[in-house]
Amino acid sequence: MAEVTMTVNGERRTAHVAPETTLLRMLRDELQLTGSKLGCDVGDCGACTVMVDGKSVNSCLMLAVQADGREVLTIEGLATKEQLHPLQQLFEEKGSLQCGFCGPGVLMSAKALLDENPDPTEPEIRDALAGNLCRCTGYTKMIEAIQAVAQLRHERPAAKSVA
Amino acid sequence: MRAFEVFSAKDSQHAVALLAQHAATSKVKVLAGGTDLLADLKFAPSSHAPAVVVDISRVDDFRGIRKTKEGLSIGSLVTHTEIMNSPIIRDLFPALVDAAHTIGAVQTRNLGTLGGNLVTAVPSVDSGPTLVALDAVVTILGSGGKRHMPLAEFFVGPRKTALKSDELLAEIIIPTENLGKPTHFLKFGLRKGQALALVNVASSIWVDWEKTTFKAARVALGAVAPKVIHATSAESFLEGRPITREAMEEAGKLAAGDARPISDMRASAEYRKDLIAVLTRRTLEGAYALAQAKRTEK
Amino acid sequence: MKKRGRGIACMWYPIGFTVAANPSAAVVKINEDGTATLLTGTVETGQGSLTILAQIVAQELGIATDDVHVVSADTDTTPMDTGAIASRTTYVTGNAARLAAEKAKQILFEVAAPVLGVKPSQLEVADHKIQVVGFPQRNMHIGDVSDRARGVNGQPPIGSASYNPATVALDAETGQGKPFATYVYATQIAEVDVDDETGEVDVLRIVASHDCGTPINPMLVEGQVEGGISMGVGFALEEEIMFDEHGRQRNPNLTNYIMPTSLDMPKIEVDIVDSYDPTGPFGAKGVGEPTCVSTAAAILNAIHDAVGVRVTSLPATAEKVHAAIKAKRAQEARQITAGAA
Amino acid sequence: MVEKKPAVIEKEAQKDALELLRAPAPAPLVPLPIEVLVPEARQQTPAVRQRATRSDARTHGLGQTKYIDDMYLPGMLFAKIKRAGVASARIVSVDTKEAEAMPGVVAVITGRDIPCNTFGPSLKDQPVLADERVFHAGDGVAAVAAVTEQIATEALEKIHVEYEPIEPVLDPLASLKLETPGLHAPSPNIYGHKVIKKGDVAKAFAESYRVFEGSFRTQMVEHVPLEPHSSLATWDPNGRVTIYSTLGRITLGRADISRTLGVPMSRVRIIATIVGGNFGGKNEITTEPVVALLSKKTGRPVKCTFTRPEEFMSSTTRHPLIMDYKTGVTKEGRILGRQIRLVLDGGAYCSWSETTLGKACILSAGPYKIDNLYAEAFVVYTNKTMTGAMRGFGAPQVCFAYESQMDDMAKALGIDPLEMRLMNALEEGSLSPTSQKLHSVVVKESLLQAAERFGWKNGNGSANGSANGSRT
Repeated sequence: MAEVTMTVNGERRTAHVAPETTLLRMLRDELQLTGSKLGCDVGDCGACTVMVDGKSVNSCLMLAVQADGREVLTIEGLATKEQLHPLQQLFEEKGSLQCGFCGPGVLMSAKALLDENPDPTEPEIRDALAGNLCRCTGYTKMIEAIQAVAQLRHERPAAKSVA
Repeated sequence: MRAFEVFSAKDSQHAVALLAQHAATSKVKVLAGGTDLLADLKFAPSSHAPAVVVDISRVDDFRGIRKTKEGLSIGSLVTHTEIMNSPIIRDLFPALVDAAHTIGAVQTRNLGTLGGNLVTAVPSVDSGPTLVALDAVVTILGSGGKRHMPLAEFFVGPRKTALKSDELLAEIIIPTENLGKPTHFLKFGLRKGQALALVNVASSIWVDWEKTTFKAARVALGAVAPKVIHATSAESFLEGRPITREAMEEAGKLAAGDARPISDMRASAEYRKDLIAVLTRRTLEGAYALAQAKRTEK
Repeated sequence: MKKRGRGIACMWYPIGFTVAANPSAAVVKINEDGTATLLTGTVETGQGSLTILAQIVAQELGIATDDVHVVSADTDTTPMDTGAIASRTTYVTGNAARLAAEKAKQILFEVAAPVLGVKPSQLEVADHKIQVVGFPQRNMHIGDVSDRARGVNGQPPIGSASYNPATVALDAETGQGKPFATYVYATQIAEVDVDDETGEVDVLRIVASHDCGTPINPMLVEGQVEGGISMGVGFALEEEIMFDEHGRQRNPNLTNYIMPTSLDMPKIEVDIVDSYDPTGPFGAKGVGEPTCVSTAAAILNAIHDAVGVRVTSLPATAEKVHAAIKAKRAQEARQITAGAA
Repeated sequence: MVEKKPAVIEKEAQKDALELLRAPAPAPLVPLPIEVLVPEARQQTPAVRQRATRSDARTHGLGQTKYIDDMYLPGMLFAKIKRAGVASARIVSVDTKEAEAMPGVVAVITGRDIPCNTFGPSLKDQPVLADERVFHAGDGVAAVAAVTEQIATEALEKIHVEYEPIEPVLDPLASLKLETPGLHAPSPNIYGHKVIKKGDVAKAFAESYRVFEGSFRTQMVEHVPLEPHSSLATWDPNGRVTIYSTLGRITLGRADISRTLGVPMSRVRIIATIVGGNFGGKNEITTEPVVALLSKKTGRPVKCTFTRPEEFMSSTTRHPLIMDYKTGVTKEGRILGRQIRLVLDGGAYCSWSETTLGKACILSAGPYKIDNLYAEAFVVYTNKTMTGAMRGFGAPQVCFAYESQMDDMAKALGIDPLEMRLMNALEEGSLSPTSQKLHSVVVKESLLQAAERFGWKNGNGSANGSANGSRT
């Protein structure tokens, strides 16, 4: 067994896992963070997307031991107790999610995109979501919501620093 | 996944030592970005499962993109995202940026490494053709020390490289004489996002501007032979030939002749040959357009 | 070279099962504060049916969507429902839910009528109130009426109902009859670019004009259409389960089963056709399945328009389109030769 | 007094600043409140036609929606199902001893352990786990419950099944001609047949200006819900089982589960949480009886979630169709008669084939006024993945055929495709192929609205131009 310590959603978390445990399994089984989903387990669907040290990754394609000492952000860390993240707010308002299973991964990909590129073009948004398969929505209302969040930053420059 | 032990290497020497230590007695796999390895291991039968995984993802001396006296050195652990964001690569080899961009999606590009991609040595390896077209050389590190070889020879066959069981791919070098060589890469997949290549082609050319002829033209083909290959008849045809659409068209046909594709569930061999002809011409057009643009810049 | 083309396709699609009974039952309870609870045996599988049902019940009771809580999909606690299938939830379960709400509402009318000094038949609901038709200022808050129903009349306002679409069995020999209660209609138009050297098809734009009767929730209708189109794009161009000669699947994974990613989807423009079905809840029919019906046909017609080839088997992969273009050129060449001779 | 006040404030401000310096770094700025500028649609009356947000939108966005695979009960075991991997065979023997002996394996069952091993929405031709005969490669033959998913998966390799292979039938046209007995003897191989007959097609063709013929084919596709099938069973001491399931139809699912388990319906409770996508693929039971039996055998809750490959191989798919169309038209483009023959590849089991057959046949004429029609449809068994309910029940397939032919006819007659459709479209009060008088018919309205939005009459989309994006 390997001891893995990482910062998850701002908190230090430690778990003892078998060496072959993926980050996704550790998050779901050990830390009870079931927001990240297992849809294919081989990196095709993106439902397991989380951020590690600020970059979006497929948590099913990373061993937990590889994330040792790193900073992990999952869907559970996107909102504060007081406030939804603007992406969550706009996804809700625009009806961007239907069955919702791909949602946590899509939101993390969108968050990673906006962190790097606060004002993305539509093709850039499509490129950023290409690793997240969705069968319900045709991606249309997700893209609209991400554009709306970007637009929000124009209207409220202060929002830039938080998303 | 089936149980295995993980040994994490601190640096390249440690990585080689771990490999040498475990390869003798157990089935060992090397973990870099993990995007190919872990996907492979998830549904692997017991006969394919490794007992030991050597994790080299924290080996910092395999990172970094820098100019050296040999040329441009790209560490094997450089991720596809890092290639896309590298100012020096964007400036010298936009084709490498394009090639990296066609790999997987953002998440896999953030994890996946150039070295890891090359070491898979699948015939459709997306990083392969551009580097082969640029006569890239690889540095291999093992218990016996360092050795170099052309990338084209590093690929031995489908999923086979020249690496010995105690060796690692350390870096990829694009030789000095090819720095800034106009290159163009095209991949044709079954869809736009997360596409696997039916074929991929890269062409690099120098232009003799006095005669407007091709010089040192290289055409590399992926997914149409057991490994990435040079389209040698196309290359020799182009040498010294005036740059015309007809010449590029003819080179395309020759390249299609050089290809030895198979038919599989993704496409027939015949279609792959047709694509090679078209894509070769288009990469030559692209490389020439880039050459012209670079010349105007100066 | 890229060749631009456009293609149109329209369709019709029924709501509910073919002749076979496919009932839904529902229970509506109006709470003492004027909110309501709907019990339904249908399942939320992503379409948004629970939201639609809440809107239907809310409409019937004159309250807001947020005021209706939906309890669903538990065989111990919810009434029988044929389920999330056959684009039937809005129409069949919706009708059942509306009828159940109407029955519960009737109890409120009977409680409010003597207080407001009118007959129950003279009452209506509007904006959380029960009011006299034609005299909206004579009203009571629905919560007050509901609380009174419980506390004074001793008759908690609960309604239950079921609904089964009206059909007539088909004649065994000729197939004549009335297999479905109602149908929806739609048209989609696709715009594509076809690379005439590689056969690659880029779907650039899809315009979709769908009938669903009254759109209970236009946002969710759009979502259904957009999602259905993505399934249609995959059906048209990419998706196929392949088998080896032994009958085993060759591509049972998302690596080699090619479904559309965000980069493969075109710009989608959705219009909802003005329509009203008197047999549906508030004129609604349904929208789930029909959204994916005409997409492939529209795209294949657009390919035909762009490069003049008719691909007769799906999916129209780049390879298939390329082969058709090659065959067409070879034929044209033969005709020229034949004409010259 | 007046002058003193600012001084105090300044002093306090200084104190605040000092305290601030000593304080730990402030927490990151929380997002600004997003003002909802329009009143929230969910709170509006009347409720119908409101763009109300979904009741599950917030939990979805927060990652708090609990799907079955997110549920863990105390002591829960994980089940995995061994798949046949051969398309057609007789099962000679199933040896589970080695798997049962593995540490961590708690129970193993085979097809012989299923109390009533047949189910299906119309024909009861499907086993929970194959016992004597394998009809497609995705058939389950045994199941394991273990303390971890990994152990359960590894145990599958230790189950040894001996098969006697039978030549599989893969081509539906070959299956159509197959001599009886068919695959599921004594049942016939053509397990569904439907005819819609109206008017006189031969006469209509004779009177037609031209008769067009075309043959079209479609492929097998998968629903690909992002959430794989999953179920979790747990028994209480009164002999009552609760099954959490991804079923989209719990009432009929309960009937099948009760039947296969041989337990009264009153002792079966099915709870479907929010399901992560259905599209028709989750309309019949899959793993539910398996987890229920394993749970009964072990006395512990048991969960089984499909792997992605199982999702493809062991759930239903869309019927491939072979469609022959023959249509007679006037010079002006009016359709006089149409003859259609549909062959549906029905896969290994009936599932929802009867419904698909019926809808495909009824809808195959298209949304057009056709007085003379003969449509005939067959569905046949093959040894391929079972085909069943999928969004559209045969409609996307026949629409591809009738709308492709419509364009071919319009082109040959020199008529604009939009005009040709408008000329033939169903109208209010039109009679359907089954002579049903139709109401609320808006084919023409939808055609005109789409054409208007697209700019059809302005020639949009017909000019050559460069693309916005490309795969190359």
